[in-house]
Amino acid sequence: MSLQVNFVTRENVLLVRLAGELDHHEASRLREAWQEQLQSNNVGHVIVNLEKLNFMDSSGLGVLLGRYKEIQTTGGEMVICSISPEVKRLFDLSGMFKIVKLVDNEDFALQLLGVAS
Amino acid sequence: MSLQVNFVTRENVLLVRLAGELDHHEASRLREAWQEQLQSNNVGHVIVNLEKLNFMDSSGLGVLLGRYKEIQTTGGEMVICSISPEVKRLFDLSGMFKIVKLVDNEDFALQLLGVAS
Amino acid sequence: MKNEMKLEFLSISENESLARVAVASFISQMNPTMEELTDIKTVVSEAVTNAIIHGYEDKNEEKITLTCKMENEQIEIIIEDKGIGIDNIEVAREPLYTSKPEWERSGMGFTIMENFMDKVDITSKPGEGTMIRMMKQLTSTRALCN
Amino acid sequence: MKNEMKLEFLSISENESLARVAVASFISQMNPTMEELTDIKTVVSEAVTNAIIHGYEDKNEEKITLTCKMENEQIEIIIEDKGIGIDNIEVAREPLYTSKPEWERSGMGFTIMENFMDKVDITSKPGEGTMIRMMKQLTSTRALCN
Ligand SMILES: Nc1ncnc2c1ncn2[C@@H]1O[C@H](COP(=O)(O)OP(=O)(O)O)[C@@H](O)[C@H]1O
Ligand SMILES: Nc1ncnc2c1ncn2[C@@H]1O[C@H](COP(=O)(O)OP(=O)(O)O)[C@@H](O)[C@H]1O
Repeated sequence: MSLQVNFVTRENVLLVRLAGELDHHEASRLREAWQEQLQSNNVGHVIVNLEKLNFMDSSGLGVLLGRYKEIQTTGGEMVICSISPEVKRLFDLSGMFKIVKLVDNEDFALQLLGVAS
Repeated sequence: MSLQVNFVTRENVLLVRLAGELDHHEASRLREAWQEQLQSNNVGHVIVNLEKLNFMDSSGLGVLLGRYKEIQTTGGEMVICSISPEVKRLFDLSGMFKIVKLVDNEDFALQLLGVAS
Repeated sequence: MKNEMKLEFLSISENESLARVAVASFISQMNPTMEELTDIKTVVSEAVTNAIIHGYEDKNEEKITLTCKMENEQIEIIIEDKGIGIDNIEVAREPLYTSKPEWERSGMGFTIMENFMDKVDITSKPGEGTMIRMMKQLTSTRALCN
Repeated sequence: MKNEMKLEFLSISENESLARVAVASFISQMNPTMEELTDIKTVVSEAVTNAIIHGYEDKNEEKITLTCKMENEQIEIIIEDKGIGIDNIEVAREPLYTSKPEWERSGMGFTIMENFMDKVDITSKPGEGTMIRMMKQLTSTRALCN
């Protein structure tokens, strides 16, 4: 069960949907694809939808933090949505929610970032 | 993923539905439950529905052959239905279809044994 | 891609599925077809079951070793026990032969291994144990599609 | 129920999921809760990843050993490498500490292991390798329900 990644752009927001398992093996592939999206699309903010992510470890946290730092330099925000209780425990432990926002679903996340749906 | 077993009696036919994985570990438990059903219900024939069986090895063949021999002594028949291509290869290899009948689904199996549906 | 694993576990029947799951996860790295994956899970199940019931005669605290190597699309699987061994390997290989008919064994284990794998070597010494070595070449076209 | 397994594999990142899958299959015999299963998969992933990237500094042909024992509802997991070892274990254990920030490591590995398991022992010698030993007691009530 590997990682499936889906990128969608909505106005100035990059939507990243992750499914499967995100570990160190998948992390570098994800980072590269994500960085390419950030460079080729003129987006300010990022929404990460974790609804279908069954597994994540601290390597996943590292990739998310890395992208957060990238968009933060230009004033962008990161919003996480549809997180499972298991993955949420990891985020809680690492204090991620001090820097990124958590909402229930993609619609809320888009609203929060001012994208009309 | 262990084995789930479901027994149903229809007139003089015992319907055995198997789901999950049937290996040597599960085989002895299956044999005991099956023998109990044959003893406590007055059935002549057996239908084995393998639709939801994902895995089977030669230990499974052993249990089926054992039950076939039991009912055969009183003139009973065994019909297999809804078999997957993977499990079918095992049956083909072992010549099982020389002694038990194979049909597409439970309805055909019941018809074959003269049970009104 | 080259990879190698070795799994050692106790001779209890609960570990039959552990052996299948570990090998399936390992082999999946090569992107096998569903049929290839099922074949390999089946032969691992056969050889591990044999080690438990024949090799160790159902004794619970003995050790079974499963080694799996892959290089290119070639898979090598070795299953070893230090159990009673096989007296007559030729007879053991015969379809429907079993030394334990009273346990409802079908005698099809070795036949299945030989049919599902490209090559099956049996090395055994009475009183010392048994080693089953199986080889299979995956259909390389699949690997190219990815 | 008592059981034991040992899995040895090469230090390549593909084997991180192999390690998780094998331990999950093994632990499942004890009927853990979903949360317990996820916790254990996560800590195995952390320790195996550390062995690959820190212990062996991404060298591909080295060996990692994963031992897993269970007795009653007590689980013991040991992950070992023969890599570079850890200079200062106390510093390494600190939340957010990482020696590889340039690789986007979060420095949360040990913190996660300590939070998800009952006990985490680190034994390490620079130049010789690292052994992580983790213990967890499963909620025994589940086992009684079955
Ligand atoms: N690991 C082993 N140790 C000792 N004897 C074995 C082993 N594997 C197979 N055998 C012998 O070979 C016979 C044939 O094996 P197999 O074809 O798998 O059929 P089955 O397991 O149904 O008996 C067994 O009945 C047993 O006598
Ligand atoms: N197996 C190991 N071999 C050598 N060093 C290790 C090992 N495991 C952990 N370390 C050291 O401990 C530090 C902290 O580890 P950890 O908390 O898992 O964070 P991270 O992996 O994100 O760096 C690592 O950065 C590394 O310096």
